Amino acid sequence: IGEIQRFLRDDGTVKVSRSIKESANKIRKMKEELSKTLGRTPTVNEIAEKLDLTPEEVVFAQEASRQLTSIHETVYE
Amino acid sequence: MKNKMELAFTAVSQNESFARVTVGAFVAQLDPTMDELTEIKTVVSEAVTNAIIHGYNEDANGKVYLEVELEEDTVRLMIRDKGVGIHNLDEARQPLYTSKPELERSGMGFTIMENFMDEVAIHSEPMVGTTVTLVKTLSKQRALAN
Amino acid sequence: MKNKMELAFTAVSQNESFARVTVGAFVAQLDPTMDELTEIKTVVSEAVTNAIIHGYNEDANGKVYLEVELEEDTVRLMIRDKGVGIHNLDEARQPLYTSKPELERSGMGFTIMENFMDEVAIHSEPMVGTTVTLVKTLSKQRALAN
Ligand SMILES: Nc1ncnc2c1ncn2[C@@H]1O[C@H](COP(=O)(O)OP(=O)(O)O)[C@@H](O)[C@H]1O
Ligand SMILES: Nc1ncnc2c1ncn2[C@@H]1O[C@H](COP(=O)(O)OP(=O)(O)O)[C@@H](O)[C@H]1O
Ligand SMILES: [Mg+2]
Ligand SMILES: [Mg+2]
Repeated sequence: IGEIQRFLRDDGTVKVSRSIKESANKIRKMKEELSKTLGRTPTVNEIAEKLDLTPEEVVFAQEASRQLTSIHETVYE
Repeated sequence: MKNKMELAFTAVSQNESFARVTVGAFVAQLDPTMDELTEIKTVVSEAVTNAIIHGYNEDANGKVYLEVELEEDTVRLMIRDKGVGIHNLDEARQPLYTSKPELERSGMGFTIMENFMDEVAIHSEPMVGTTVTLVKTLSKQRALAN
Repeated sequence: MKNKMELAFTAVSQNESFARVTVGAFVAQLDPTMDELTEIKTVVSEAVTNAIIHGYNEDANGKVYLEVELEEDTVRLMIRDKGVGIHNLDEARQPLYTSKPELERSGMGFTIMENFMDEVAIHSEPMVGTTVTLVKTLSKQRALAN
């Protein structure tokens, strides 16, 4: 757990892991919001445009965050 | 326009996630829905994991080969290994069949591929390797909605 | 442990973003800082754009080849094309030199590579192609912070 805290600590040398978590949260929220307003699952571009990311970056952030979550779960198991 | 990429990587399980991102990022050019993207990443996981765990028995000297072709709204995926191959393909494709129950494999890999993709073709030769070809045409939901 | 990937893709500019993310996702396995990741993605853009625009003159029949090797904290990148090649390498590496001023190229591609990477090697042969090899060792800031 100490490892994870160090991992996420804000000390100027921001690791990818931290910034990715923020993007992934925004993507998840935007997906929910757009699903409601559109009445269907949004496309990758629709989310990318709203968040000012490239569609490729949306894919990366989502996947990287999924991996971090599984590291997190392993630690807390 | 047709767009194509070919990828080869070391057969280690940490590359499963890398393969998901790579295929996902390439397919993103066709603007799939987030659900279609998840389906495609899921079948990539299943096929790549099969290549690493079954094809190469987790020997990191192996290489996994992946090809993706985009044409109009169709995604064509090919996942190949030069591993042990599959002796009985009919048996392997059965839901719940696994040759490695000790690894807590679910035996659902091929079934998941068949559910999420429009076409699934498997070619395999013992001691030569296995090639899985998967095709999916995207729904164009957005175009219809406009 | 050593981990390696090889990628080939159609020489079209829409694949530049794909190449950035693919290399980024692979290198992310070493847990770089955001700055290091941005630097690596930037040099990938520069080298891939050069291959497409200069090497192949934007002919989509061309293929761009990319290799990434990770070993301990070191990233080794190789970007290759089978395009027109570079006649005068010394001139090409000069800051601000560009053979395509009409495209509003900045002429800073090689200079950016030299600034962001520890090693830059360019091999080129007219009508055979160009290979750029880039090496960077990550800072291990995390290890130092502990
Ligand atoms: N690439 C492969 N190389 C060799 N055998 C394979 C390969 N892919 C699948 N198989 C065989 O097919 C079986 C079924 O695969 P799958 O449906 O993915 O289930 P699981 O991976 O959970 O065993 C595997 O248990 C294995 O025997
Ligand atoms: N892959 C390549 N194939 C052929 N020529 C190249 C290649 N990469 C670079 N060059 C040559 O080197 C010059 C300098 O490249 P660079 O510093 O990236 O500037 P720019 O791309 O803005 O012109 C280019 O203008 C071109 O003449
Ligand atoms: Mg399986
Ligand atoms: Mg350039």
